[in-house]
Amino acid sequence: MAAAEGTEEDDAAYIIKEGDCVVLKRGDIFKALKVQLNKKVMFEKQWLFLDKAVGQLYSTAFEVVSGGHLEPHKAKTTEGSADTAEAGADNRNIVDDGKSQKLTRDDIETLKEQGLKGQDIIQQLIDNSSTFRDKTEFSQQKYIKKKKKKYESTITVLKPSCRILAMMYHGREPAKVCHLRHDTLAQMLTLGNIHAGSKVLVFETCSGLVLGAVMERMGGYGSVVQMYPGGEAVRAGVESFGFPPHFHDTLHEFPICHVNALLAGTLNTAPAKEPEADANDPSKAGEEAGQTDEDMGGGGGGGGEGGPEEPKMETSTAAQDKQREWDKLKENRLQEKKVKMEEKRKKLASAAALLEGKNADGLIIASRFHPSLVLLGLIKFLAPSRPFVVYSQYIEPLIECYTKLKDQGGTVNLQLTDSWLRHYQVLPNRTHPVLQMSGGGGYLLTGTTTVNMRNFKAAGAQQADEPPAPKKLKLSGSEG
Amino acid sequence: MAAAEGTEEDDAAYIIKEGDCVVLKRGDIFKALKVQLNKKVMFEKQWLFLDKAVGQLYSTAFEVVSGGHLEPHKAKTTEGSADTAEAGADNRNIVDDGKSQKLTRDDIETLKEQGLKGQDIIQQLIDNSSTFRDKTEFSQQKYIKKKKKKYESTITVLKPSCRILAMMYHGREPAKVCHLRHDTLAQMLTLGNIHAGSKVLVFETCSGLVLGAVMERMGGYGSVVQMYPGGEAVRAGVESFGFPPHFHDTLHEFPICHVNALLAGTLNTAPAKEPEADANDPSKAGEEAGQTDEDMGGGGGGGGEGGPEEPKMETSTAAQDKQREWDKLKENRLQEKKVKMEEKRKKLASAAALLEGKNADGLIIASRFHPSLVLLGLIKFLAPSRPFVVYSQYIEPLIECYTKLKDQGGTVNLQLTDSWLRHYQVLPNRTHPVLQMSGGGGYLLTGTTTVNMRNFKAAGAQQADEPPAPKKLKLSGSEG
Amino acid sequence: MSFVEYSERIREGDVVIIYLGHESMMPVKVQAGGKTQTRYGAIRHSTDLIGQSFGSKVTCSKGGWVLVLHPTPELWTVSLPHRTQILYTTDIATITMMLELKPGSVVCESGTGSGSLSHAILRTIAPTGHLHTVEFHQQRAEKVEQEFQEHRVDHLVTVRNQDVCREGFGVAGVADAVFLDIPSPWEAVGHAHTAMKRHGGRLCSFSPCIEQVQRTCEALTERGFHDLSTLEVALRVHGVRSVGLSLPDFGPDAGPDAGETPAPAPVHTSVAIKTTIPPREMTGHTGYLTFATKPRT
Amino acid sequence: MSFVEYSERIREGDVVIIYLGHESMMPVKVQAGGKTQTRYGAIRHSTDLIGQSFGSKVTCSKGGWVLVLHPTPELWTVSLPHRTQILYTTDIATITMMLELKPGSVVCESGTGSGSLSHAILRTIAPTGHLHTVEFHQQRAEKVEQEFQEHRVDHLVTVRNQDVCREGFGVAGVADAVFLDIPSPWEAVGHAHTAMKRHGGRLCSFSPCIEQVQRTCEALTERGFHDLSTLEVALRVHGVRSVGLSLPDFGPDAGPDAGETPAPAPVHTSVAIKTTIPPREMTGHTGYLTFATKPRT
Repeated sequence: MAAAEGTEEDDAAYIIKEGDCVVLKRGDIFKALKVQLNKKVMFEKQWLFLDKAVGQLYSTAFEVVSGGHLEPHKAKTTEGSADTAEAGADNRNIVDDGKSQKLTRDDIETLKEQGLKGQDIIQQLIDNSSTFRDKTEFSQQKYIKKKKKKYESTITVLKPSCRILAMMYHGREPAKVCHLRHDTLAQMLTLGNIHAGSKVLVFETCSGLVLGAVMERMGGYGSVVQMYPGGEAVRAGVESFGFPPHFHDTLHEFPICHVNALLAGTLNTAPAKEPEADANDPSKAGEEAGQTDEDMGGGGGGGGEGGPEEPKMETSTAAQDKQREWDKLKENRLQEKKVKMEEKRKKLASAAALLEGKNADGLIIASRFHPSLVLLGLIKFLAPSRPFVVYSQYIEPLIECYTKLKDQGGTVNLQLTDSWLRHYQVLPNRTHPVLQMSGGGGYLLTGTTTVNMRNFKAAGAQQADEPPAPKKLKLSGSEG
Repeated sequence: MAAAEGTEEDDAAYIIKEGDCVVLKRGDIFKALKVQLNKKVMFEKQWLFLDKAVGQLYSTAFEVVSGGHLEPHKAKTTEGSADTAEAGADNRNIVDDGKSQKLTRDDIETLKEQGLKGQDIIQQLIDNSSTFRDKTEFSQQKYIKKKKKKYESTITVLKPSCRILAMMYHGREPAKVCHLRHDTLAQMLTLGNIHAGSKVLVFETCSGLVLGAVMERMGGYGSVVQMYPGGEAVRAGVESFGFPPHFHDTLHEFPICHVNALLAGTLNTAPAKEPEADANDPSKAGEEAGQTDEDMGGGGGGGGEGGPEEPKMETSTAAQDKQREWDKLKENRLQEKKVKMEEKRKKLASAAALLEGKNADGLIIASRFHPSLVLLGLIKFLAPSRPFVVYSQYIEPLIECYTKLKDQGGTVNLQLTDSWLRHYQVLPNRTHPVLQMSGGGGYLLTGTTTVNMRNFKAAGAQQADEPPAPKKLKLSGSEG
Repeated sequence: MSFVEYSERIREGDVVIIYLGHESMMPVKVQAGGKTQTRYGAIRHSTDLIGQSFGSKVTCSKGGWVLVLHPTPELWTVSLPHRTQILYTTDIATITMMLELKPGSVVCESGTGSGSLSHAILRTIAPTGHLHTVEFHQQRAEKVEQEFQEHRVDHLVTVRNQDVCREGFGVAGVADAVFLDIPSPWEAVGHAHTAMKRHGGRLCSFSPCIEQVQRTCEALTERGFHDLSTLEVALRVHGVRSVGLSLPDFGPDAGPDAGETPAPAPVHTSVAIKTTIPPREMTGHTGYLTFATKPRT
Repeated sequence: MSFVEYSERIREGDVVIIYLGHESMMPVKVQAGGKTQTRYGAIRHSTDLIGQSFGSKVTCSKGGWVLVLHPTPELWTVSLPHRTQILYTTDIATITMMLELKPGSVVCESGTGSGSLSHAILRTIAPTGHLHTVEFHQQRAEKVEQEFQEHRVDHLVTVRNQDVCREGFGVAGVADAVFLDIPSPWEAVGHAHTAMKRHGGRLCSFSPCIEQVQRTCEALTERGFHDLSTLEVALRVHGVRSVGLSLPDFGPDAGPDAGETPAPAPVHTSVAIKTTIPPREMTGHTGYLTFATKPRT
């Protein structure tokens, strides 16, 4: 037996630091935020300060004590601890007279003032309930759950991950992620064969969750191009992942309003000729765009009004000073604007360079846009024999998508799916599926491109990518 | 404790008789047929005779012995008996060399010739398998299932019921029942509040399964009107239920091509005036139609060519004989046709009488027709405050149906649902959901009529039947 | 009205279902001179209900209106006063079919609980069947008996206040079907067997936990029941919606100037589709339904 | 090609996936001079495959054609030679996310089985992670090791032929995640704990039967794991269809003669809709997935 001994790990990586992106957890509720000192944050209707979490290890459970401060919780996680109480076989002896609880509200307030923690208060409530033991397991659980929500305030500080953030979004703000359920996102990443070193296109309106999930799976290797609609790429959710800075070097963005131009070879990513100014360095565009054979358009503009380090010249009068200040302000603003535009241009150029080869390795779509049009537009950038995954909250648009892909050819392995997710309570003599379950996790259309995709024929090539089925071949019933 | 002693039951009701409608069961496979003596029937690729089942009790298990004859099977049902074998923890020691079975094919044939029954042969195979005990439970079950299918031939003869016939159709010929799954049919009967004494309209193209199910729940009390499309009412499946004759008196039929005429009050169910003959008795129509205020149209035709008992007159010549024979034949045919037409007319009249009051108690639709048009056409016959249930294999037509009902008003409690059905294997240490499950059971749209339905306004009365929601009222998220 | 027979018009003494809005209903016992408060105002029974047609609109005192519906076991299930966890229509429908209930069936049930299933059984076995229902909780047994009277189905049912595990159903050899919804159904399997007809019948046991199912299946097999089948049915209610899907703007197709100036933030148009959305949360589990056949004995 | 890196063109020694039709695929090792028979005729590796682009059409000797696809763990899962029950993509996807696998993760797995999950793990943890996989069946361990070489992922994986319940994973304090797919996972929980990093990690156990889950959960709780979560994911594949719905003919609207003569059997027209149909049978259960977190120790 060849036993490889583990190297001692550096705790530093596991210590909560100021400025870290973390996720607070209480029960099944999550909240992502940045650790800031002396900042009041609201979580589950409770104000608290994260200051005392700094320096502690990730996954530490804290109790919220007076003043909203956190105090490390030495005991084991409380979850399920009160569940082991003895359960009555049935509720036959329970009379609902509202007198079963011996503790009064005042008693409870006193316990709280004494600094009793949530878990202890619940235990007190159980001990002082004359009916708890006689309740059925179902009723006991309902009781504990209700009380927990009211009195317990154990909070765990977690390192963010795709798993946690996906559960957080789906649980708290499903509309922000187009109701994408975490297990559906899991399918997307796997069916999209997302992995380090590949070049993946992402079109999403899921607050950046899908983009972040793809980046996590790429681990900082390869390139991700966010194809975005509208004026600016939206991806607040990516921040919550707390990626190391070099991850962001792998992230590119391309506004879809330039897709047609790029495909037609008419997209000019060279420095723009502006009416007021054309301060651009044509060499930089090439530098960023790297080793591409891209048509850079009509060449860059000429030199400009000098760099930001322009030497200052002193003059004597106040008026001159004022005028100068004014001029400078104006110039700075202009300069800033130019820098921004230049950055934007460079970004566009670098993304265009990645796209132009039409050799992307993966395409992930999850948005409130009509998936059919988005997919047909963006699939052109994929290399042959590469997977694509389209998510939609609704099945109807994916039916259209499926039909159009079948008609135009150039794809195989088309599959339209949905999935259901079921959680279980596993406890001695009380094992059963969790009573509430998600009603749906959305729909996925997945497939693989073929060489035909490139020589895409508008019509007449129906299902040309399916080998002709010989008579002896029994095709499965699930394909049109 | 007031113990009511059971009355001794009459075995006669539980004995299989010639002419009975029965269901054969082997494993999960069912087949409905009529018991006929000396008739070879095919079941699960096996020819057999039911003769020896006659006189036995229902639910008896039979072994198919040589010549296809049945022999009552004294042992308990074999199902699951071989499953209790000891299972290996894993397959680690199994080498698939095809040599694990010590019995040869010839050995097995010999066993069969010796009259060994299926179950015994399987036990022999297990005993002579060097690897069976080492296989995991999953592999063992797969093995037993395979062998059972091959060697076992225990057949149970069951009394038909809605439960069994619904499982039979869905399992063997789902296309014949529009893929209606048995649990979905169960929902329909309950949500439709089908019960004795009511008047229920059924529109189905499910081979009569749905109609039969409704009749079973009515127990011979009340009326069922089959609203049928096309030339003739199709309901072969009703026969399989083996209802006592009086059940059929409660069954009426009405061709939907007369729906508009009936609603317009222009349907003439009086004896038709035919060009060649008008042998009709107008009094009969009224008799059948009962206490209705129906407009019987322009009155019946006059008397006819006499009844079938017309006395014969003898003549002498052969030619005359021939002519007479010919005439008689012709006349008989005409007569038969007239009788049939008269029957049809009476049927129509009696069904029309049931419909005219527009006071039916329930409406069940399950067909390959567009449910929206069918429902909007037939819902007019329902009394207010009555349930209706529409089944469709597809969700899209029911979305349309839902939308139209919402637009026109006159209904409440609209609900569009589907359900999933999961079976479990419950065995010591081997409990889990059955690995294969049905992919879908179809969709249901259900609702309740209101008084408004009668004074149906074509448009402009949008959602007029929903009380105006006051601001404090939180409406559930699942309604548009 | 009765829960097993439809009527056209409301009479005194009827129990009617007041429909206040989607999934908001309440049962009301109609009494001459009676008055019922709703959030839309008061309903005066004598003028607003008695003599009216079921399914009518009733204008309340505050000017709002409600609908008055004929009771059915299904409307009762969604509006009854809960004294226990109750069985809902999806399970009830499955139980009714799988127990092969029909007019004339004799059924034993325990526990009666809030009577949700009992009403559905009575509807199906009327007019010639009978329900023997056993409830150990005295208050509940009394309350449900009173409801059966008010619902005019008391001639079809016998309520017994006893412990089914110890004392059984109080009948022998009469039942076509037995239904168990008790914490330890395995303790009542023998009594179920006793209650059932000699020539056989069907049994159903409802249990939330798999361990209960396992013990019950063992007890059923020991007692000679066969065709054991454990299943679950879950219902999903689809919301019908009109939703808008944005249309992507991939920019002008070609032209030499394309891309020269930054395009203004494009205005996306959208298309509307009719679709359904699932509920965020649905009932994923109520309990396991275990069915079995009692053979001829 | 490699299972963790895409290539554009096929080279000798590559493993490619031959797509023969819907859900019909086979893996082929490309060898100069090699020949593979398909039902459409033979594929000659040197001329038909080597140097071709992945995703190309290949015309076979009988004139039929197939597609040659770049291998992925997902295509491998549907085309690999089964030596055991395998894990499928739906479970694999869930496991990968819930174990928080990513480039650099160190993972322990047992049993290796046919290597379906192993390939997916390797794809996700490359280029800097490592998989320690333990398989007690010697032939299988050898076979899968050979496949890892052919798939050019052997540098990322260590295969051990031993009994995980007795001998553990052969590593200590290194794993970010552990996956168990063995008949008695509770016996390996201690070894899993040993294999995991001091600061914690995630564990997943796959078991078909609930009793296995119950024992495993007990063992996990005893060993100090927390956040236990047992779940199932089932995938439903929808068939896209154009179906016709008949239109009912309710007959002529009015007219005094309506109904006078029996109407001829009406000719029903129909409308076509695009819809989906579910599969008649789907995989409703593969196994329960139990996840847990190992806390810092």
